Amino acid sequence: MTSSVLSTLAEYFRDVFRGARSLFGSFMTALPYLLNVNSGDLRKEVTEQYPDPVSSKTADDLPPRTRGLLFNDIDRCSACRECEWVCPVHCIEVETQSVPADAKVWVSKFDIDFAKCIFCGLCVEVCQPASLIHTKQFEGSVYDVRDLKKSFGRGPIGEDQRRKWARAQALDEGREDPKRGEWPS
Amino acid sequence: MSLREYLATDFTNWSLGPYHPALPGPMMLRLQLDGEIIVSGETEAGFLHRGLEKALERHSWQSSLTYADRLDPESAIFGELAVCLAAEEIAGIDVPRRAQNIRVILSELTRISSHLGFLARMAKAVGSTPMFHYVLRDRERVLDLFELLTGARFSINFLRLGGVSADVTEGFIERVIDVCELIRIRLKEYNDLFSFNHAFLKRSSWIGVLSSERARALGVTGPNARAAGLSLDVRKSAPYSGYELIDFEIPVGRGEGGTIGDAHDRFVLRLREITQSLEILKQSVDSIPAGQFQSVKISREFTIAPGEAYSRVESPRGTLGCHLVSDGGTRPARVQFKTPSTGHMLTIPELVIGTRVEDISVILLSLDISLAEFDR
Amino acid sequence: MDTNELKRKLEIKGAGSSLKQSLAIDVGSLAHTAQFLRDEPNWQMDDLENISAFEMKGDILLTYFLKSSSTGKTMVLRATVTPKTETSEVDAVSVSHLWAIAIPLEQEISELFGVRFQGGKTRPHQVLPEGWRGFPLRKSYVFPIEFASIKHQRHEHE
Amino acid sequence: MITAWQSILNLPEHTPHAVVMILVLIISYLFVVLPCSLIMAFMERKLSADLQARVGPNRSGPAGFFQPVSDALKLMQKVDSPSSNRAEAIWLGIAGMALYSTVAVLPLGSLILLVDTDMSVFLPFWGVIVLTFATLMMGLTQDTVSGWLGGLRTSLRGMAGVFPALIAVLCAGLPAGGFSWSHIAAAQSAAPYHWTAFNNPFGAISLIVFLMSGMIVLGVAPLDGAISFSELRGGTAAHLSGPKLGMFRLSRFYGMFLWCVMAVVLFLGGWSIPEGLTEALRDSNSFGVIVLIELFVLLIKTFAVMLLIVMFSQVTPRMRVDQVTDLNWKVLSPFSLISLVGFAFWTAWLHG
Repeated sequence: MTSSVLSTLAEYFRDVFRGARSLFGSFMTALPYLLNVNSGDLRKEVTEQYPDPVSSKTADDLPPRTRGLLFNDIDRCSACRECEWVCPVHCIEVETQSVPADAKVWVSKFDIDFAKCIFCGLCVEVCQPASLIHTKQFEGSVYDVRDLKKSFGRGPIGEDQRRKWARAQALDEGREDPKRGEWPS
Repeated sequence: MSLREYLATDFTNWSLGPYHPALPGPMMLRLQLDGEIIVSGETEAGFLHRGLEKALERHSWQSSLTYADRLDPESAIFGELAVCLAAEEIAGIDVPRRAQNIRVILSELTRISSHLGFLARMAKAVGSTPMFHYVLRDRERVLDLFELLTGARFSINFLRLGGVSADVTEGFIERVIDVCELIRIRLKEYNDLFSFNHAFLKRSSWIGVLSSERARALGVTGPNARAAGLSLDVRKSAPYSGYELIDFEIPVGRGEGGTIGDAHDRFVLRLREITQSLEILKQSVDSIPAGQFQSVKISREFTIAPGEAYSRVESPRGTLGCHLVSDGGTRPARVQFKTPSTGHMLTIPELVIGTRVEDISVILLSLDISLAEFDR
Repeated sequence: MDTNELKRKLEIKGAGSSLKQSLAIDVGSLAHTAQFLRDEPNWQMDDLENISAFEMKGDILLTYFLKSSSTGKTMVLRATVTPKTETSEVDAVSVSHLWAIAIPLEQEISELFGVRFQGGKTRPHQVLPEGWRGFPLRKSYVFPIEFASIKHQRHEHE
Repeated sequence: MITAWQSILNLPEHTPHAVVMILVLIISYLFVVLPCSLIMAFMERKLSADLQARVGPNRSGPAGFFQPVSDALKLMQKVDSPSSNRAEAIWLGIAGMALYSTVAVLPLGSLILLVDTDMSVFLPFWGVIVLTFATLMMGLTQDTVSGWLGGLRTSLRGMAGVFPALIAVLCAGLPAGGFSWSHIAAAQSAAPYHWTAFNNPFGAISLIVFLMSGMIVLGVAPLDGAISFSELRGGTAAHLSGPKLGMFRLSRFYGMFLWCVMAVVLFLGGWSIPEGLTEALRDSNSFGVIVLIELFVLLIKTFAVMLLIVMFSQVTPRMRVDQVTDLNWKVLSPFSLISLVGFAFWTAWLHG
């Protein structure tokens, strides 16, 4: 009987000692954080206070391949609609208008609905003329979800554009006097 | 009403969820309590069903991978890898060595990031906020690597049929080695601060004991099964994507804190798995071969020959199986995922019986269940 | 299918890791075959890895992936059930009394494919909301315009 | 003591004693207790942030110093939760009253000893026991599971923690030969080896027991299983909001301040400053300066003790309630009894 009492007593004190030792061990591990002693950047505060550019990442600190908000350079866009087809969430809408044969394609509507976009990067990968790219911008908050639909298209063809084409075509067919409309020298 | 009826006591019915800080995700947990002791528990899920498998059937082969990486948001690459391996097996596409190596690197980095998420949740469940913040701070370094290589932090959408979508930039290899060194130092700090802390031992050892027989009977795989003593690991039993060239050993539960298969064993096992992943990363980063990173250019009319395949992948939560059927069209005919969380959810009613109300969060979070993966 | 005919068929097929060596059996004898494979000493398929279902031209194929933990061999059982109409349920045999993991797998298939497993412990709707008509994973499934008076503005892009 | 205060506040000669005491009570509450509770709240938040590699509050006031004030103001203007019934409000009031009644007994300096009876050391414990009982009843009146379990656990823990604390107080009272604050303060002079904690081998044990049992009674971080947020969402405080939640939180910090002050006075020499200094000041009857110096010495020690408690409570994970009561009955109580026996022999041997 005595051996069992002694062993339980020994176990009791060992348990108390182990508790105290691990309490002290954890305390010493956390102490350097309190005193920031010789820890270089191992133990510095890591809170990023967002709008302040010094302590938090801004657009240009992000790595080159970051998939941020999209931007389409409409002049290079050939309206091949590959991006519209491959997009998993169908958030790109492209519409073109008919133009005279030799003129460049007129992309009247190129809308990306950033409410649906999941920034997967497939459209950028598929775009041959590389006009659709990921910018490193990430601040896309708006008050009304309808404003999330950004449009990059050229809009419907205006009257003066039609007149320009008509004049260009007339020049090709020789019906037009090239000098008309210029200031007399 | 006789006195006996009047004084009769009954169990308290308490249903937790769908949102509750003690639960690993949106699920219901219907408990019968006798005071503080739990008499019986029953789970109900289905709150995160997004119809992923139906969506995969309606999209082309290219964009199906984007949906596959949303199977388990915390370890995105394993959904993609499962679908890629199955599709490549059907279509007979062979993946260049360099792409396989990049896939192994990304898998091990995701495993580390998912296990760090597990450590943070366990620390929060037990109430040690310093450990919680240290772990999340170190996970940021791993997520920076993902952003550097793929452009996104969690849903990286980086794998393509036949390889990866972009090559590894030069600075990436050095950064991976630096992060490995940093995490090795941090692991030592976690052990000093938290893993064998007496109070944490008391909260998690002998709690939620999962024996190896019950683990096998309920179809539990992955770290939870290894902590129970079964050494099941797909990377060893059916190696894929170049794992046969890497030598690493599978850590099995030793039951230092209490017994084999308790919550503390599962916690410490994941720490060992992080060290093992660091080993694998070191070997695969040193031996990355030159060469092509993608063997197939996918256009709009890309189709895969009719056929079916079943691929197994070792995800941080267990064995993830993907049964892919193709009927020769431009879209997968059927994609079915067998997720490890299915088995883990079955163990909850058994592990919860007889424990106290305060132990629920420790048991549930020690199983590392992802509800997004369970409901699909 | 009695046991010796099953034995003869098994010898020919043999177990294979890939799907090609799958053993096609009819639904009725599914539970009996599974019981046999699990308890037979030289097979010992004691681990059900996955039950997956997919629809091929109107009939639903149930695939059972078996694995034996001792010998490491894997085995695939294939059963076919054909529902009468596109929206009617169809019956199959449950194996949840052999493997516990079968319960959630069968629950999901019964809800999304409309395959009723006899003797299974499937609960009412777990994944789909109550009162949801139709089985979503069938090829013939048409998305409802609205459910419980909530409109789905899904404009189709096919 | 009364004449000293009349000269400090230059009140007319014949003001009744009661008025002077009430004035001192109000002054000590407004200028000592309230600011110290707020300072403690700020220190705990800033300290735990520093420990966790975070910046912590830095928006309101220099380095976020007025964060507790802005928290209190924010809580004041929040609407009270509709579900709280009247009984809960009553019991919360009783809990607050029990706790704040100990202000009169607070030993803040030789001149601020308003109630200096022979039993004045035990009076704060009376306040703490009523606080525990009131929290239990508040929990039981809320018909939510977290309220019930939280209330039962708080009473379980509160009642348990008081026993080793009382034994530790006995240890401190033995060498002083009496249980009034003035006796105990007189027994310990400014030099550390005269403090109760260090002038005999058992002093340190009883100090640690006293602090830990305080953490158990008041529910400080690692031992607050009763109101832990992980599964009971705050226990009895789950349904408090607005001013009630503010009062609940402030009373927790005041409880910690009270317990640290008692620990310092009982074991760490309280407000004792070198004899020569008090004599000189008393002769030139500048009592105001005495009060300030004594208060300064006392508060420095209190904040040091409180810093240690916060450090230890941040670092260890939370324990279950049954483990808290096990710790209390199986570890703290035996050790406090051993130190009581030790103190008895030591004082008998010293004075024998």
